[in-house]
Amino acid sequence: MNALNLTDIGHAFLGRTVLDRITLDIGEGELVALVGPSGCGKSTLLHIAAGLIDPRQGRINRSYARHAVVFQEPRLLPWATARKNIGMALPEGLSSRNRHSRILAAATAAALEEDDLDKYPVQLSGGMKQRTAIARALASEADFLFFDEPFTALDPALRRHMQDIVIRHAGNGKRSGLFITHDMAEAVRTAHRIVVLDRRGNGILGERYIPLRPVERDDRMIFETVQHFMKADPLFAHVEELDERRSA
Amino acid sequence: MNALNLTDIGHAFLGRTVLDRITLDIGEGELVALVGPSGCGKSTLLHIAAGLIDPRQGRINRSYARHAVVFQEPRLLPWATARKNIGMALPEGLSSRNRHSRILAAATAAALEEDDLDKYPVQLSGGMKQRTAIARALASEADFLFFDEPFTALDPALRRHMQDIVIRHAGNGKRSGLFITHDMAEAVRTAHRIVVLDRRGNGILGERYIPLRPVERDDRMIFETVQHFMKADPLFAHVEELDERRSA
Amino acid sequence: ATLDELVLYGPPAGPSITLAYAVGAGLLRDVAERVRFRIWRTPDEMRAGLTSGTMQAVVMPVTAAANLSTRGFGVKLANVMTNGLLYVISTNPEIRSIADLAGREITVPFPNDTPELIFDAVLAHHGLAGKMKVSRSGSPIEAIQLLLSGRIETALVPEPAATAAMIKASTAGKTVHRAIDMQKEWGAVTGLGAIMPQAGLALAPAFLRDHAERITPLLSGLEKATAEVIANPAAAAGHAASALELPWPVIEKSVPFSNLVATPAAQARPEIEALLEAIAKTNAPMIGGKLPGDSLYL
Amino acid sequence: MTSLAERASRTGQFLWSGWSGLAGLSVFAAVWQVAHEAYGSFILPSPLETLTAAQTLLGDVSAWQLLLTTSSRALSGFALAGVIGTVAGCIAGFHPAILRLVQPQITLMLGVPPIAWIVLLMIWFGTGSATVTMTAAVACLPIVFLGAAEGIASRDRLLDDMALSLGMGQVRRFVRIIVPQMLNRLFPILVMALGTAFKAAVMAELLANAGGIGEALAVSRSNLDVANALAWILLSVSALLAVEYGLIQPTRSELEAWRHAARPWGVKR
Amino acid sequence: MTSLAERASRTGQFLWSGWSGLAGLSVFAAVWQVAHEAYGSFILPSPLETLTAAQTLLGDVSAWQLLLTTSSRALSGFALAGVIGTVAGCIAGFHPAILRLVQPQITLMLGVPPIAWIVLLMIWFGTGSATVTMTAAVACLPIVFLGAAEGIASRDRLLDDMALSLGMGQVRRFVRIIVPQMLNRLFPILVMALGTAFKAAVMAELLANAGGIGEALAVSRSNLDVANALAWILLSVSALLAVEYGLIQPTRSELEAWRHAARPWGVKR
Ligand SMILES: Nc1ncnc2c1ncn2[C@@H]1O[C@H](COP(=O)(O)OP(=O)(O)OP(=O)(O)O)[C@@H](O)[C@H]1O
Ligand SMILES: Nc1ncnc2c1ncn2[C@@H]1O[C@H](COP(=O)(O)OP(=O)(O)OP(=O)(O)O)[C@@H](O)[C@H]1O
Ligand SMILES: [Mg+2]
Ligand SMILES: [Mg+2]
Repeated sequence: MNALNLTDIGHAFLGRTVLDRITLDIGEGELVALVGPSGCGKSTLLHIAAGLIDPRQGRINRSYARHAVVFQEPRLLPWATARKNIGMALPEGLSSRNRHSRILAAATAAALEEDDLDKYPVQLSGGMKQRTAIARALASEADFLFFDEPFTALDPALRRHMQDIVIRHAGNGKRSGLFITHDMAEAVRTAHRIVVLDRRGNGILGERYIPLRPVERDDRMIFETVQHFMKADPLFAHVEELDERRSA
Repeated sequence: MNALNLTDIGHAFLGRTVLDRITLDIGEGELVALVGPSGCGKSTLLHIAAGLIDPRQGRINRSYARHAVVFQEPRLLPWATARKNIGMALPEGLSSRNRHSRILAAATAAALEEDDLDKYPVQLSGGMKQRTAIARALASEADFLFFDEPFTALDPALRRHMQDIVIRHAGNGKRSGLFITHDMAEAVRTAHRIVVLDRRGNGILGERYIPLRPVERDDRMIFETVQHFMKADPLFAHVEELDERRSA
Repeated sequence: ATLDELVLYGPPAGPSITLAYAVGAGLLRDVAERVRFRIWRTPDEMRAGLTSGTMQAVVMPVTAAANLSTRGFGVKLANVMTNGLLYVISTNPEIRSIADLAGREITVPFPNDTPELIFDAVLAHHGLAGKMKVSRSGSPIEAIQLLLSGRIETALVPEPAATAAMIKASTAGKTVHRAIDMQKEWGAVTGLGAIMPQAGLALAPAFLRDHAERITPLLSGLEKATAEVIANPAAAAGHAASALELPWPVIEKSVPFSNLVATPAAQARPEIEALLEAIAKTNAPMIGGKLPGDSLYL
Repeated sequence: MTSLAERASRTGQFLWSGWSGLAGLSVFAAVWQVAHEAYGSFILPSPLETLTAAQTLLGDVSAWQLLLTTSSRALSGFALAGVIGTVAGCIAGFHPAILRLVQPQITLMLGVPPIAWIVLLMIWFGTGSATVTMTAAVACLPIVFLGAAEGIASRDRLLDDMALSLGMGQVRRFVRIIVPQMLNRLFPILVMALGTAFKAAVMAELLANAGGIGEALAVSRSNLDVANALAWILLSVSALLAVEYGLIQPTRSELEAWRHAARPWGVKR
Repeated sequence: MTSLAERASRTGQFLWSGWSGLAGLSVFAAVWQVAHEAYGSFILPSPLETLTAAQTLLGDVSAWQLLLTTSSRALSGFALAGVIGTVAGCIAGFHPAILRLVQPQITLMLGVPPIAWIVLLMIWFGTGSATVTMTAAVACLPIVFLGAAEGIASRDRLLDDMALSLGMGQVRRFVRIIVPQMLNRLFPILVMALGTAFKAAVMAELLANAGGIGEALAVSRSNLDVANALAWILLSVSALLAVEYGLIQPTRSELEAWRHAARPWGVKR
């Protein structure tokens, strides 16, 4: 059974069509990476899938219980400390001790230090804001995670660490996710399948399954797969080449 | 002569020391990449260098005429269209025709399409916002450019394209820049020199000159340099390894 | 019908001294079990009181009574309680008569209301219209403030404000003197004597209907009270000071100049009509557009 | 082209808002009618009576003059307070120390009824336009001041830095970056200030006998001519509504065009 | 711990703001003294005379009672308007159609002087506390309403989406995400509303002869006791200042603690 079915989705902003005839199924326990050039409608599709935008047409079918979203911007409450921002995701009725430990667990997973938790968003660095937003999504313990370019402000070490968390999230076969990224290596490292969106949102161009389970992939395999996709696979041509895109 | 001298810079926010004894010189025509783990104080240092924060101690010496900054967030005026946002950087007294053509040139350089220019920031995708901010900086035709993780929201093709623009900016030997990035390949591709900041902002850990002029580097050379830095150079250990960092 | 309680309403001015005294001295015991006196300050209060029925017997300007009557409100004027309390006061001792005002400035409160209209009529009578500067102030208070601070010289004010101004001035070491008695001037205009029936007791239709038998004791009580007040202003002031919320010396000293009377309305009809006609000439809406008929007079 | 179409759509939207405003007013008129029927003309004349009275008044040129007088006084007071309040508010917004210094005085201006100082105004300016204008200005000033100060103080400082980094001069930075943010806060408050200015002007005319609608109102009141009094108030409110919907709201919707862009159809709240 | 230290620093800051407020008031008193010397006691008693008169008044228990009466009327009016205005404003903020429908009525409430309808209140509620409270409430209501509506309408919708994506229920979303943003806009406006409530209460007492400071003021005026009249006004303003600095401002600075975090020393404006 699929965790999420998007059938024939179409959307337009103020008359300008952004998405057209998009059909995408995400299986249970599957992590799908969505790639496509900037401005092609990835975020819009994610918002539609997460129920934040009503699409102009098409059907959405969700069979998971709860989801959480890491948005492209951190979207933190400016008046609340990082701790409170993370706590937002927790259910109301939690005991304060339970609450504290879940916040701390999520923060640690996102490599936030204890004394950063008492800072307000304005006091956080760009990467810390992003990690707070990630921690908030992790704290919710949702079984479907939407990620919209979540690790762009992180250094390579943190990025790898966070990717591992995502891999583990989907690793037990129960939880799924949709992962938007521009970093092909990241997509190849974490996802079961890469889906490429048309540069005008005009349907899904195609998809590629990545061999092996994510935990089993090593750096060399990832590098070579990326090289192959970028250099040899026509599906990725317009992601990789600006000239290709212009002539299209 | 150096374009920018930072001597013995130190800064603290609300009593918490963020930067300490940072000395950094950037030569004329030089592009320096600044790397370091998230939250180590890179943005703060850039703000100090650009004169937006008064440091607690240290001296700053600038010998260039004008600078422009691409911030970590786009910082667009929400009430102005992309066109007007880019136009912000132009001097007041420009003829409207001149103005138009300079805006268009900057937008084209940043791969923005004509009809995106009439959108308000809320209507732009994450990558478009970032490109508008870049176009704004480019339009100012400043001779020193500060970049704070400028290409994080761009797809590989655009990213390469924008990197080429940066390389060309510093290519004629007159203009310089400071470039913060987490992407080692980006740093190796564009910069003359990579400077590594301590993970607690406690001085500059070290620096590495990259061989060849940026325009002369090819993908293989870049890949191998990055591999060497990451795997073999102890200077980058704490950027690359989370465990390394924790034990530090 | 028995009347458990009657509340008499009046403005904080001369005629209310009589009311307050009558209540305080127990002269109205025949009228109702309990009689109280309360002041009203704004036309809004009066409007609300009459409409909601809380006000049954109200001292009001004769013009207001006429207005209500011509509008078919059923209000009747029972008596006239003052024969006028308008005075010109001045810090300039040279001003003694209307003629002295020529070429000077005078401040008049309540534009388009009785004081200004009377004053205009008097000026016209003397042929002085347009030969002096008449400026206006909202209420007598502002006029007196300006007078005492030396900004203006002459003002037309009613009692007890005139007396209050004079007392206040003397404590500040200045002299304000009562320059012109407008009642006398008015008498010269009308030829009916120094009588300017400014205010009287008006009775609401409900009172007239339900308690007609109480009117006679009420009026005779007021007549008696008037005589006693005039005879002994100090005693009257003792009763009225707290009710009117005015200092008792002001009340005591203003009694002789307030021309307090208790003339039955029907008897004062010629003087009332002379006044109303003069007003109707320039501001007919003030009395409801036309002269009231018999129905105004009890 | 697009801008023309946009403007047309905005004008349409504006007319539509005027139309639904009228609908709202007729609900109000219905409530008024009910109250009239409960209490009679002496307390509250019916809307129709009032309209008729207003029409009769307007048949006379002098009524138009009074209306013009009061409106122009209220508007000059509003403009005066607008200018001074905005300037002072901007300064206070930039310097919290000044704001702290001035705040109690603002409270004072807000909380002290005009009768306390109208005599002073009458001395300084006589019983004429100037007194009324000043009273209206004093009534609006604290409102505008607080709005402007708040607008400046709550600005997005990141944008300031951005402008600074582009080497924009102080004046340009102020005009281009800060003023739009301030106006965004100030405009709803200007609506309040305008209403307050009209109210204060009418009350000042009433208190100081300074002509205009206020004095006409005072005369109608002392004549117990309630229909006329209400008609005068109706006229002053109509003038107020005309100014608000003819001036403030269009300017505002012009300035906030970008907000509409943020709310396309199909986006869930 | 940190929170304790922070609170202490905030209290310190608040006291400091009170202190500089006092400094501001003494500048005001100096101007007052100059005006007094120019026009004399009949127009404007000196600050000292007024203070003495106020002290004498306060020697009497009844003055405290009057002060209490008026303050409690003004505060209940304020509270009433605060509750109704905030609720109605929130609804209108969420539904622009309702805002359009109600906007002219708000203008009406703002622009119609109380003398137009105080008679109605006197008939409905008699000449007592209720009339005064209602007048104060009517005066504040449009201000609070516009503030709340603006606060809701200008909220950051991205945060709404964020909350929605976390599966927060409507109530929780409203309380946690929207209310803090609204309060940020509403608080400076509550300061205006509070001042307006006090002014309106005093004026209503004066108009309706309904006791309290307003009536005492009318009596002092008709007694030509200008110093006393001013003393009464001084007392009412003191009550207003006490409420503002004792209640509104502390609550506000509590809610806006995060703003201070954004402005550490050393950061250029
Ligand atoms: N306005 C501020 N007030 C208090 N602390 C701040 C403020 N700005 C930054 N900091 C702190 O300074 C430190 C460095 O922040 P900075 O933004 O310079 O990091 P960075 O190196 O740019 O990180 P990133 O790569 O995540 O953007 C962080 O610990 C941050 O919490
Ligand atoms: N609220 C909006 N109103 C109008 N147009 C919009 C709106 N949001 C997005 N768009 C348009 O929809 C298109 C797709 O935007 P979207 O944010 O989905 O792109 P994206 O694929 O996420 O790009 P990026 O990789 O740069 O984040 C863009 O052309 C954008 O201008
Ligand atoms: Mg996106
Ligand atoms: Mg940074």
